[in-house]
Amino acid sequence: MTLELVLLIAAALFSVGLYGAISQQVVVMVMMGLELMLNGVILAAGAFWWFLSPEPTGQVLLLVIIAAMTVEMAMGFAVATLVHRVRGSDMTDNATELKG
Amino acid sequence: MGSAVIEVTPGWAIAAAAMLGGLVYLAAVFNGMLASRTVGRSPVATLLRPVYETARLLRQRRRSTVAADALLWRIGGAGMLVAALLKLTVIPFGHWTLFDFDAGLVWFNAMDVLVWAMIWLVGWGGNSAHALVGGYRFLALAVAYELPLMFALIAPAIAAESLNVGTIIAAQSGLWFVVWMPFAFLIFSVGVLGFSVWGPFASALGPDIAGGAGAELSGVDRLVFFAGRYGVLAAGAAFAVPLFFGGGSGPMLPAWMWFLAKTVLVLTALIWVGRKLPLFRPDQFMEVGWVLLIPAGILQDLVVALVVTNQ
Amino acid sequence: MGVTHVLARLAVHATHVLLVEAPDGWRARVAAEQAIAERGWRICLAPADADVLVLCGTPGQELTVAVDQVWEQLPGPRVRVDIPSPQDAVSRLEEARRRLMAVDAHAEDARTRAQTPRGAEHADMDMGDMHHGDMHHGDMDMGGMDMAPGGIPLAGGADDRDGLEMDELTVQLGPVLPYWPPGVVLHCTLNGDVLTRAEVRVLDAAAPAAVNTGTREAAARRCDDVAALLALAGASDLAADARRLRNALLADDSARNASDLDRLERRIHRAPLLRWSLGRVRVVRDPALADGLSVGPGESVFDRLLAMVSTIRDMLNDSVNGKRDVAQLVAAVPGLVTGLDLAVARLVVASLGIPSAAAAARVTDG
Amino acid sequence: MTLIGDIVFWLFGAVAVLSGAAVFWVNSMARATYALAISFVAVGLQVLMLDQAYLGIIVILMMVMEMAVMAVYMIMFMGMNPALMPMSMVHDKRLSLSIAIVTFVLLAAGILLTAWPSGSPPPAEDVTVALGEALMGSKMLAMVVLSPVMVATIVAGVSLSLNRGRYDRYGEDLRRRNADDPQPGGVGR
Repeated sequence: MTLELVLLIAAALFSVGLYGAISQQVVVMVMMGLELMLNGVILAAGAFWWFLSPEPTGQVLLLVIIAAMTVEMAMGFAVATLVHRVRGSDMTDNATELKG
Repeated sequence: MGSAVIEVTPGWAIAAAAMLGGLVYLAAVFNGMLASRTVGRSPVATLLRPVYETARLLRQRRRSTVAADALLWRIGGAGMLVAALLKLTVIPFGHWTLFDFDAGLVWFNAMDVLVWAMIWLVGWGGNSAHALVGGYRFLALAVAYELPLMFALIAPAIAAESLNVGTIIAAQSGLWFVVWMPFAFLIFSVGVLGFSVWGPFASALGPDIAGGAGAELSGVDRLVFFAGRYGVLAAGAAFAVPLFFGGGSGPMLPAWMWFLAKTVLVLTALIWVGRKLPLFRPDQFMEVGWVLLIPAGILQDLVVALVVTNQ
Repeated sequence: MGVTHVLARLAVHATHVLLVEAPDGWRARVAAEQAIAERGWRICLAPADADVLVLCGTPGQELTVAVDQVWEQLPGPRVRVDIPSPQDAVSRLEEARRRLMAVDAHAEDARTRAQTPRGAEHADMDMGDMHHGDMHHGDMDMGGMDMAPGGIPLAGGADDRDGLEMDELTVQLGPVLPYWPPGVVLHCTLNGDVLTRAEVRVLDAAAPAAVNTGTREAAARRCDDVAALLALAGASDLAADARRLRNALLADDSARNASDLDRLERRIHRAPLLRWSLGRVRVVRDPALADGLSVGPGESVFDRLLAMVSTIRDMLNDSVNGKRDVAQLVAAVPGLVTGLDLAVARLVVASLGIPSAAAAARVTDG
Repeated sequence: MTLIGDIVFWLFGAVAVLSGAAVFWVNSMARATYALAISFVAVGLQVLMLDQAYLGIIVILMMVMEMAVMAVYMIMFMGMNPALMPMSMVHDKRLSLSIAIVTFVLLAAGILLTAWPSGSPPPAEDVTVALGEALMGSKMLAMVVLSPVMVATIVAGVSLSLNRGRYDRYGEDLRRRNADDPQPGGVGR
């Protein structure tokens, strides 16, 4: 097992997530794409820690990523609810019209 | 303070599964006895009842519903038993444990979160309104019991300065944690009843929605799901022993016997209490969980932390 | 003897029975419940869990159709028996036991019955199967998709009570539903588990057998309503107490009655969690709906429970008065339950005590 | 790491990527959500195998919880019965796919061409303790920042999605003794 191979898995996860994040119309599905991208980042961070610098700093970074994910998710749910309440729709395409 | 347990080879997992089976049988018999007593029948007749019930469900055909999501349905039905077995891996049986894990406490917590997914999947998969309402109810209750449960789990970890279950046992050589952190134990018990959908938390399987999440289960599916539910309850009771009752410590008898005796005691107490209480509706209990139990859990943690730092 | 026979022999000790009560089937149901308890069998909540379907009383045409559909939902091995009158209960359950043991007949039944569950066009009477309102198209790209997979039309949306648009489910409560007034059907629209619209209907213009008020049977029926409410609230031990009291009342065991009634009342008073659970749920939230329900303004489900228990005593002392108009009671149900979630709605309906009121009202009509 | 350990690790990797792809492949929203949950569980187990016990388990714990809630959101907001209805709600599928593939190729090239320093071996002492001590010691700033952010998220999330505020519940002057709710809660707040 080498660092490169683990990072390739992480890159694959990131790319699949990216595909989802830009191709999906529904807010919740876009969030799932973002989550998948962060999933790849978690794996990469874990691998860096293990292969390169086994000191607590790397783990703290991982913890921060996880925290960022929860914040993203909670705000995403709240905004999805708000958009749904205001517009009766949850499509990102419709949400762009809101800014006008 | 070192760990008080020895890790055994994975082959012993079969013994652990057998022990879980025994506890499930015991729990089902005890619950059946309490039920018979209320209808004025002899409790002795229920000793073989789980055998009859198993035979009945093995004989019964699996039934499906219109446009059921069979894959998710089956995963949810079998998942409870899997979650119970995975919980058991970090629970020391006297001196022996299958998995002497750094973060055993968090492992247990992660496994009871699996139950969230399982109950909801069972409710969803059957494509039936009553079952889905059961799934929703469970998630609403889960949001209310899980956070207090997490705070309750942290209290013994703070006192032992470790997330390792063996170390937590070792830290109780002087005094059992249940004595000086009773609120943590109470909230933990609420959590155990919650994640095993038992007693006051059974509204996801309630009579008002014709059995709720389990309404459409039949045959083997039903057998595995309800055995898993007892299994999760038994695993929760077994985890209370290393966490609050000093694990296998006790005079005279070997550690594993003490562990079993304490587990059975906690298990029967949970079953008995569960039958005595009315259902908590999610809309009521959510407020209790967030307004009362979470602050109580935080205060308990604070007290424990103050005691530990001033020692 | 093969494995199947051994299983059948063991399984029959733990038979689960689904009880269906026709409007005139109250006494038959109580007799069936007693006989089931004596055998050590269990009463179950849903057809998926049932081995035996028992129809108590004589059903009208609409109920027959509904029961036929529920019969199709039993997984099998399955047996169906009718208990038209209370004295049949023991013999018919014995017959059910015998037929459950007939392994070959069940293999035959499994071969010949419909192999796939039936679609939504039949689902109107199902206990739980949902079907959805019309689909709204929105802006989604759904070219060429089947708009009614599995024969089930897709859900439409409507605002829930918080003003959030959510899917609607059309669900029917009754006639085959435990602890639900027999013969009454509530067609409801659910957002999640909140009832947003409801319509009530009485099947077959059903009317229960007449019972004179002031008799033990009238008291027993009231007691049975108490048991149903307690069971819905999850107080299973108290519900069992209430059922025991009901049986004693029917058996004319006067010495036990008074003390059992006192004991039940005491235990309900001493159940703080039950009071907490039911005491904050008001039965009538809109005073305009209170007319003719004999439910006081601000009365909670717990108050209703206590009132029902105390009317049992009044009925025994023959001092009951103020008959209630059942048609009005039933008609008020949709107004009372709209905006509540399913659990609270069931409690509110049970707290009205419709079954016993219906039996009592029948005497004055006839 | 042993050979079996390696094989298990790759297996988890394959599960993570495949179930991640399944999120946008399957045509049921419940399945999509739980496919994502499986992807997270697999990555959590991988992190666990990379000796970061606490973080690996935390990933599993949080993401299963999150996906259980997510599934409800999916069903609430999609306006149709997702178990039954095949869904295709993508725009610019081809463009998205090519962007994703190009990204992967670039990342892979970067990963393979970079001369990674040969790292030090993983530490022998308790990793979880080290993390805890770092958080409460040298890296305390991270925790100090995260905590208020979390609290702010809870408050902001609730107030964004809420329909009824305290003025609806307690009246214009907040004098009402009991909140006016459709159904009362268990404490009476």
